Parts: sequence; structure tokens; C-alpha cells
Amino acid sequence: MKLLEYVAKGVLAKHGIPVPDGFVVTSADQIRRVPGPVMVKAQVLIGGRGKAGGIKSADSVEEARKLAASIIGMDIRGFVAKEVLIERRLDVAKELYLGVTIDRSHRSLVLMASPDGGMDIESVPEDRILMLTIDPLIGFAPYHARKAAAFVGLEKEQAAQFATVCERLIDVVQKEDAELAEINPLVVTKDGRVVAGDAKVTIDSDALFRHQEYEKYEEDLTPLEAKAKSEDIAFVQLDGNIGVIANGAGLTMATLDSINMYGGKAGMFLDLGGTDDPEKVKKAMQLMLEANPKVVLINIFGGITKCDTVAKGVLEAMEGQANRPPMVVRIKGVNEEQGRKMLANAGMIPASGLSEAAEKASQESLR
Amino acid sequence: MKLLEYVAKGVLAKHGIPVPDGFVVTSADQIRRVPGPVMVKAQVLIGGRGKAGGIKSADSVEEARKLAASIIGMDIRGFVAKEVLIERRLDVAKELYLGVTIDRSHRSLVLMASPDGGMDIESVPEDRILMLTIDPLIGFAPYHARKAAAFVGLEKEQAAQFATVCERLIDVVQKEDAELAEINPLVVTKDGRVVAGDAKVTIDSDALFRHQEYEKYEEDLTPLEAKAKSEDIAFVQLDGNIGVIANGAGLTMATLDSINMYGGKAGMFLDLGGTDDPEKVKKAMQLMLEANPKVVLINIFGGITKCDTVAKGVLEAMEGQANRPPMVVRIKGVNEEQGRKMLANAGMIPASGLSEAAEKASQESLR
Amino acid sequence: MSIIIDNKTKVVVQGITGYQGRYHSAAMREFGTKVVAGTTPGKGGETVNDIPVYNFVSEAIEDTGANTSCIFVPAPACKDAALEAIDAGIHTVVIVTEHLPVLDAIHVVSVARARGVTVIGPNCPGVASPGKAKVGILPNKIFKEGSTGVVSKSGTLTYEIVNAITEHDVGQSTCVGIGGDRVSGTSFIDILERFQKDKQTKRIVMVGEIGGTAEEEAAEYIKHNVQKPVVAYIAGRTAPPGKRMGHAGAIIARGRGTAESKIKALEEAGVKVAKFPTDVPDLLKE
Amino acid sequence: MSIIIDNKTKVVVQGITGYQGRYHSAAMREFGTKVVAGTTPGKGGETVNDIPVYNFVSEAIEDTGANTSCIFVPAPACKDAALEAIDAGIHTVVIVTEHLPVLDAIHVVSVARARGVTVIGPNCPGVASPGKAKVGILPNKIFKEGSTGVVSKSGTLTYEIVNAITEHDVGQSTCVGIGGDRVSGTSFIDILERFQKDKQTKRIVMVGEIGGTAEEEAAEYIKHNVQKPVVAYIAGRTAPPGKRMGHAGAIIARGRGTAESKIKALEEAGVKVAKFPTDVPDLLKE
Repeated sequence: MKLLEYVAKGVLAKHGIPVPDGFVVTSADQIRRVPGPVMVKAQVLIGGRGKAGGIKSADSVEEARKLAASIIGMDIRGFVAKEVLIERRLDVAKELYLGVTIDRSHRSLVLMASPDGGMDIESVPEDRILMLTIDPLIGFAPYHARKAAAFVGLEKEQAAQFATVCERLIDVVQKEDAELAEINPLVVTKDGRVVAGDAKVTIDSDALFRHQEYEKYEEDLTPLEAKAKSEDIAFVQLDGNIGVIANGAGLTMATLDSINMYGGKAGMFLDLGGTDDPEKVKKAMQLMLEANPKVVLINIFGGITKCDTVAKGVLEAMEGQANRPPMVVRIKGVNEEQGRKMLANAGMIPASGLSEAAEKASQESLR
Repeated sequence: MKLLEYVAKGVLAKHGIPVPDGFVVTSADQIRRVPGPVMVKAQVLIGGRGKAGGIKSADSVEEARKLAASIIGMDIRGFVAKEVLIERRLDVAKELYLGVTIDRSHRSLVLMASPDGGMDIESVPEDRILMLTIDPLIGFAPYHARKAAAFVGLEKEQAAQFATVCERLIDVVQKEDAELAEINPLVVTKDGRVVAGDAKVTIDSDALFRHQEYEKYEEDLTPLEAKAKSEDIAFVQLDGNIGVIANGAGLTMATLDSINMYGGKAGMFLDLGGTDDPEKVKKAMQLMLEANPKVVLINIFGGITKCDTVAKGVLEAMEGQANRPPMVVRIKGVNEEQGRKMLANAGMIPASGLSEAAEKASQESLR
Repeated sequence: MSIIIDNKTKVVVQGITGYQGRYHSAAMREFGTKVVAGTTPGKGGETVNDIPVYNFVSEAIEDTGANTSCIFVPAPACKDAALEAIDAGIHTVVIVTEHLPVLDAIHVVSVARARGVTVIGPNCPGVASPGKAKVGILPNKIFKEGSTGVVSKSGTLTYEIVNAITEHDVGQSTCVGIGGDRVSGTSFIDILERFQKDKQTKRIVMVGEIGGTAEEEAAEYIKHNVQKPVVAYIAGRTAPPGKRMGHAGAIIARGRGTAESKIKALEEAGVKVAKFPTDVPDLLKE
Repeated sequence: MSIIIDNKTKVVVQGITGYQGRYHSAAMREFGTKVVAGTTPGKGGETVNDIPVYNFVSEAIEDTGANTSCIFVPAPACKDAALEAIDAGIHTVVIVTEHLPVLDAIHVVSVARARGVTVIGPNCPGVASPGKAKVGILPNKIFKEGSTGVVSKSGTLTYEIVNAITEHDVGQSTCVGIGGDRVSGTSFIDILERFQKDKQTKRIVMVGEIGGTAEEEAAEYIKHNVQKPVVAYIAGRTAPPGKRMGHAGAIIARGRGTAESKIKALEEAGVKVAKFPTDVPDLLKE
């Protein structure tokens, strides 16, 4: 779960990382006064706000109000800015990059630091980024911070402040169950303070059970995505026109890939996961129909999920539906005979294998 | 560093462990009112207070004042009660034992729990004490608490409260650098609460650098012990009449043992550790003279400590001293010739080996 | 032979009194697995499918000699269950539970590695050594004993592929679903190393997916350490970057972990990469 | 042979710019030890006794191939220094620093064991393999190359005993001061196991003291695993219970860890126990 900048900065501040003084408003008239020169920053869950005109500088209350008014409601790459953050402008001496995330290969946390802050970290050359694997048995230790400080070129007082920020950013990850905590830029001000200029924090959504406080920051979802999420169904929108229902991430991806091999293009997919609940299948099918695909491909390999359960759910969802796209169905596994029969009787196009199903669905979609 | 009961209970409360309401006073007239029936408890750093009359029960303010007055100033096995803790009396349904300390063999913490609380834990049979080694890589986990709760015979709501106390007692040890944290008895009250009836917490004195807050709770030391401590010299008082100065714990103990083999008895020892500072040696020697031994035995094996340094310090300490006990000196190691000569010239009794030195000192002491 | 589990495997099912625990303990028994015990805190003394239930894994081990655990405990209590199993002396822990917080996974896996315990998962279908034992939730009917080792990040896709090779009369030594989470107890390399050493295994199928660099690392490992033929399938060729594709791990970030880079690395290591999952049997026979 | 350190030992001295670091890096060199590097944060680029100083252990290893660390860093920074060494790939860490908080010791030791790193200490005089190398603060002059292995919890008492046996012409293979703190990286048993395997070592001297049960455990181990003759000395026969005797470990509590119980256990294991430290040479010659 991605947090907006101001929420992320609140999390950082809670763990003792310095952030600029500031406040968030949802309309320009909420700005009563400003603490000197300020930045006015659109709060959206997407990068590239600056280029899109979502970050501006203001020297007075009037200017801040004017800019806030222009930014609130702005559409930035599909995300609407509902809130703006007004915060004290920093006198920047240096901009660093600091981030903590998961190192999959080493099964650990990794601390990333670069002297080249402020720019998109993906465009920083690799030799300018220090990647410090934090052995989970060792934990974060002062020598890690010393290495990072040396790499980004800080000394003495600034190195000490930076070390503290490193340690606390690790705390943010560990205590808040963040899978990413990033400060870019981490600003060294002209008066020698080390302050978080921006903040990106993503909470591990699997860990929300121990962080109820984040539940109120529901991510911006389309109505369909929200519905899917509430049903615990993975729903992803893509840019083709074939709707795919499958179970399991790997099989779902393999289905999309197979469609592609035959020239088709998936427009959305639903991953049923390991359900054996006809009600869930029915809801998934209804979601799929709402998404209005040209063709639907159902590819189920039943392990836990039984084939007749799938057939039952699909047929129930179709009841009374006017809008019925052609459906290619391939089901396999426990009770496959019954399931297949039920669906064929309802006029669906049967397929015996994944490859055949993908071919048929692609052909239908290209008609 | 041992903490008094009320300080220890404050530490427990800081980490969320329930303790009875209470307050501490240094004179009876500070007791203005009491929260119902109370216990009046002498605050001394020694066990067996109850038997010694240092713990009494009171039902009114008047009674509490009377008892407090009788307890304040009481000498309990050599420790004077300067403070008394007045705390709400618990309605006891069960008394358990819970403790966390260091498991030397497993190089870890160990959680100890027993259904037989309230009595001296050393007298509880071994099969009534659960010793749970906490693997430092794993840390304290809920299954440890479940095991302990099952062992002491708690279920449901009380088991859950007990589990929380276990977890927090581990926190006390880890966050406060305690080498021992013990709740005996851990009381289950008649209304089903789990509350610390008593508390014993010993802070690792090697970790005081990160816990300045404990510095004010200086342990009750004799003036000599306090002086020795401030000079970073291990000084221990025993019940014989030979004063021993040696360097290193093992050599010191071996010296005491050797004296014993010849019928002598050490009355105090000073361990110089690995110093090479004549000033420190001088101060140690002065401390020793203040302790007024019948004979002094100096046994130094110089590694870091050079023999002439020792001789220099000893001679400086002797300057102008009227009270000069006989001194047996055995020094060995770097610059031993010079050191030996300097001391022999000052009339000290030389010895070439530990055994000989112990024999001579014992003979002197028995005169 | 076979790897990870065999005839000596004795399973304790942690969370046996839940729906999944009940269902799959029966299915495992049906497969031939020695399911000797179950645990659920507070339910010690009960039985499930005639299997004795204990409060603690240590008690289950003492009474039954269990050496392998299969965990169905819900995510919030899963870390505790896994650590309990490791601490009690279980040598192989199969974590079926999904949605385990990634920090919990890191903790469990680091302790397991330090203790020399094998963890499969989390979020995995488990392990099956046909003719010997199955630990986890893989369907019973798709297997056939043989000499092909299968290792996969995916669940249902594995079933698809195993089913396909079985239908082509290609049997399996062991099939291992290592799970698709970002942090897993066992990597492709760990399993490839075991298959290379295992006498029963003559060839290997590896099923990967986008995200991370485990497949690239496996390719590098294969190049230098694996002499047995390897056939691979990589899912996610058409997945858009930055989108999470169901598995927490299946996401392409920073331009790394694409299907192209994985396929290229594997082909350079001499691995045949199938276009369709159903092409795997043909490539195995080549 | 010899154990723990030998001709291949290359030492990095952590905290080399302090008084002890300077003094003992010179003394170690004089003994013949290859002291190849030192570290002190912020002093990288300096030299001490012509030894290059680095900011980080990893840099020292890269430049010099150091494989063993000797730590003189003050207690508050000692845990960090030890973890840095372990993480950087040092295989033997000798911690001379005293007054390390016991929780820090537990952390360092548990990580080291998981990583397969040998930690000697904390609060120890170090290790000497006469004729090869010395790492720590043991006096240079008391040793003589030979075939007696010495393991001890004590510092100066070890010097006393080593000096005595050297004066009786009994040389040493390796002398290990494991330190007297409550939690040590290496136990008597760890060292006894190595001495038993070591070809150079023909007999063993073990110097224990009151507190804990390490000597009793060692006795049990000797009974079943050590064939070489062992002579022991136990300090603290006259120590009063409950008093801390200098070493954090040297305390008798709960009636356990008395000199009597240790001596009894050792004698039952066939170990000759000396009455005076200076009796050790005679017992060795018997």
C-alpha cells in the first residue's frame, strides 16, 4: 500500500527523521499563513509530479493559495490531486538518495544510498548507488551507516545526522512493515541539517493486520478494482480486449502469454487463487462481465478448485445477463467431466488444452 | 547493579507489566492516605525481608504510618531500610514465579517459570521450574509464552495476560540491559488479574553507558568499595586478615586459594586488572592500607602491567604512612628485576613464586 | 532417492484443525504420506482424521518422531508456527500459508538457514515425491513416479505442466513448488543443486516467472554446476512492467526481472525454454 | 599444526590507533604474527607501526587478505566492530575488549556461530601458537613451542601457568584464553575438541574458575571424547558464594559452579587437578 508524501513524511517524523515543517490542505482557503517561503506539492501516488506541474514554489500566503488552487483537482498521469502539501522550502546544499527495501536474492533488507539525489533513482548509474545488504541475523549496525555516509561523501556532523536517518529509516521499515521506504532527495541544507525533502513509503499489504492505522489510507482504486479487492480476487486491467479468468498467478500469466502467441491481447485478468467457493467464482464472473471484454477465456486447473464449482459459479453469474461475450472454457482437474458438460450445455466454447483455448479466444477477439 | 523493589517495579511498569498501586516514602509522616489495605515493605537490596520483619500489612493510614516508622531505619542483614514502599495489598488467588536471566551454557536468555511462586526459587524442586532457552536468533516468540503458561497451569484470559507479562519481562531485559529480571511472586488475583507482587531487577553494570538513568541508583557501597569502584579497581571484602593485591580475576582467586592452603585467610582483595599506570597502583595500595590488613600480599604477573610500574606505585603509596603492615611481594614479568630490587630495598619480604608468597603471608598473618 | 521428502518423512500438520489442515492432512495420507501428528494451540488431545493433535510441536516430535512440518496456520500466527517448528527440531518446514508479511519471511528464513533447516515456501503448494510422500496441497492425481525433477515458483502452472508430462508418460522424482513470494526459504539454485546430486533424477524442469533475478541466478548456476538436461518455462512474457501479477514477487521493476532476460540467460546456459507450458513434454523427449 | 591461528594467520587490528592497539600490534609483530592492517573509523590512510589503517574491515581484507581480527575497540563500540568483522568475512575474531555488555556478547556470538566464525573472548587475553603467531595481549616471553595445549578462562593466571611449564621445559602447541565473561564465543569444549584433533598437541592443560558449569560440561566431554591426557587447575576454592570475583562470570550462585563440583567432575573424568598453579608442570610430567 503506497502512502501519499505527507502521510509518508508523518511516518518518518514519527520515527525521528527530520522533515520540513508543513501542513496539508484540501482547498486553497485552508491556507491561513505560511512559515516563510514554501513548496506547494500535489499529493498523488505517482512519480513525475514536478514535470507535470504538480510542485511549485511560493513566497507568500497569496501565492501559495493561488498555486494550491491551481494544483488541487489537477490530473497527474491519471491520478487526481485531492490534497496539497504546503511545506517550508529547504535551502539545499546537497541532494542525496536514501532508500530501504527488500533484497530478494539475499532474503534480507537492503539499504541503498547515492550522492545523486533528486533525480529518478532508476536513471542513476549503478556505480553511483551503494547497495548494502543487511544480514537479518546481524541487523542494522553502525558500520552500515558509516559505509553509507562515506559513500555519499558526508563527514563529521552531517555523517552523524545521516547515520541517524539511516538507522531510523530501517526502523520505519521494520516497525511499520514497509516494503519500501525512500527519501529522495535527502537534503543537506545550507545550514548543515539533514532533512527528508520527499518521502515514499509502501506498507506491506500482507502486514496490515498489525497496522490498522493504515487502513484509512485506502489506495485509489477503480470501482471494479475495489470490488475485486474486497472479494480477495486479484484483478488487473491491461490494454487488450480478452478477459481472462484463471487460478494462480503463474497459470494466469501463462494464459496471457499464450493468448499473445496467437495474436490476441488480454484486456484484464482475474485470478481466482485457490478458491473452492462457487459464490466467489460467480462474483469474479460478474466483475469480468462488468469490465466488458470482447471475449472471455476461462482457464482453470482444478486442485483445490473443483471444476464443477467453477462451472456452477460461472453459470449463476450468467443468469439474466443480457451482455454475453463469447466464452472459451478450458477446465481441468477434479470433477472436470461434470464441469465441462455444464458449460458446453450453456453454449460456451470448449477447449481441451491451454494452447487451444488461447488460440480460440484470440481468433474470437480478432473478428 | 541491583535495583530496589520500587525502582524495579517502576521499570516493569514502564514496559507495561501490571504492578500494584503504591508510593515510596522516607518517613512515616509522608503517608497522607492509603488506597485501601496496603503492604508496608522495607526497601533493601537483600532477600529475606519478610522473615526479618521488613514486610507488614496495614489496614489504615494510622497503622501504615506506625509500621513504616518501625521499618524505616531497620537493619536487615546488614542493609538499612531508608525507604518503605506502601502499596495496595493484592487478593491472592495464585502465586507464580517468573524470571529472565542469562543462560551461560546456551549463550542466550532463559525464561524461568514455576507454579510455586512466593517462596525462595532456589528451594523449588527442579521439576517444578520450566527453563526455556530463548535462541537469540529466534528471539522471544508467542510459543515460548504458551509453553510457560501451560507449565504454570494458566488458561484462557490468565494465560493471555501471563503471556504478555513474559513478553514484557523479556523487553525489560533487552531494552534495559538487565542481567536478571524476576517477578516473585507473580500474583493471579481473585478477580483474575496477573500482577507483579515483587520485583527484582539487576542491570548489567557493563551496559550503564547506555542507561545513564540508573546512575542515580548507586548501590550501597562501603566508602572503601565506592572509592575502589570510582578508580575502576575490583575491591572485595572477605573475612580474614590478609590483604591481597593481584592482577586478573583468575590470578587473584588462585592467590586466595594458595593462602588458604597454608592456613591463612584473606580479608580483602584488590584486582588491578590490566593497568600499567603507577597512579592506579598507588591508589590501590592506599585503599588497601585503609582497609587495615594484618599482612599484605602483592602478587603480580606482569604482562601489560610492568613490574617497575607496580613497585613505583606501591612505594609512592607507602610514603609517609605510619601504619605499615608487613608486606610479602612476588612480582614476575616485564622488568621484574628492577621492580623486585626497588621493593626489597624498601624492606618488603620478597617471594619468588606464588606458593612461597602465600606461605610467607600466611605465616605472618598467624603470628 | 528423491529429494527433500521420501519414505522416512513423518509429517506434523500445524493448524490441522482448520479447514485446510483437515482437508489436506487427509489428502496427504491418501497420497501415502506418513502424517503422524497435528498441532493447534489449545486443542491438544483431540484427533483429526484419527491423527493426534498436540498443543506444541515439541510434544508431537516426542510422541511421534515427526521430522517434517506442513504449515496451514493463518498468516498472523504463521511466523510463530514456523519458528516453533524450527526450534523444536523439525528439519523440513513446508509453509503453505499465503500472505505472510515479508519481514516475517525474512526472519523465519534467516533462522532456518542458520539452523540448517529446509524451509519450502511460504505461499507454496508444497513438495511431492511420487510413490513416497507429498507434503502440501498439490493435487494427488497428476503425478507419476519417474526420473524428472520439477521445480517451480508457481502452483497451478506446476500442476498444468506436471499433468502434461505425466500424460506423456514422463514420471517425476520430486516436484517442488518453492513459492512465488519475494522472499522464499528455498531458491531454484538450492533445488537444482539437490536434483543434480539426486540419483533418481535424470532431467529437470524449471518453471519460473517474471520478477526478481532468481531465474538469471539459476541460469548462471546451471551453466557451471548442472550436467543434467534442463527444460524451462517462464511465465509473464506479456506482463506489463510495474504491475503486480498476483504473486507478490511477480512484478517487473527497474527494468530487471523481465521474461526476456530470464529466457535469454537460461538459453545461454543451455536450457531449452518452452513457448507454451504444454510444450514441456516434447522438449523433455528431445 | 596448532589450532585457531598459525602461519597463515593475517591479522587486522580493530582499534589500532588507540593505546592498546598501538602497543599490542607492535608486540604481536615482534612475536612473529603477520599484522597486515588496522582499522579505526575516520583514520583510514594513516599508518601505525608501519601498518596501514583503514576505515573499514572490508577494505582491509580487500587490500591485505586479512583473515583474523583482534579487537581493542572500547566496549560501547565493540559489538559493532565484531559484527563488522564477521560480516566482512573474517574467520577468527579475538575480542580483547573487556566490559562488553552481556546482551552484546550474546548477539555477537550467536551471529558468529550461525556464520561459522570463531570468536575468542570477549575479555580474553587472546591466542598464541608459539613459533607461529600470537593474537591478543599475552606476554611474548613466556612461551616455548611444544606439544601442550593450554585453554583457560583467565588471563594472568594463564601467564603464570604457561610461564611455569615453560620454565620446566614443557612447550605449547597453542594457548587459548577464552575469557571469563558469562557469555564467551568459544567454550572449553570447543577448544578441547580442536586439541583432541590437533596432531601437534599431545596433552592439554585446562584452567578453569568458579562460576557457571562450563568446567563440569567440559569434564563430561573429556570423559567421552578426549583421549589425550588433561591436567587442570581450578581457581576460586575459597571464594565466598554470591560475591563477584572480578570476572563477571566468577560468581557462585544457586549452589552451582563451586570449585568442589568442578574438581570432582574433572577428577571423575580422569583429569589430574593441581592444588597450586605451580603444580601443573609436575602433573604434566607424571
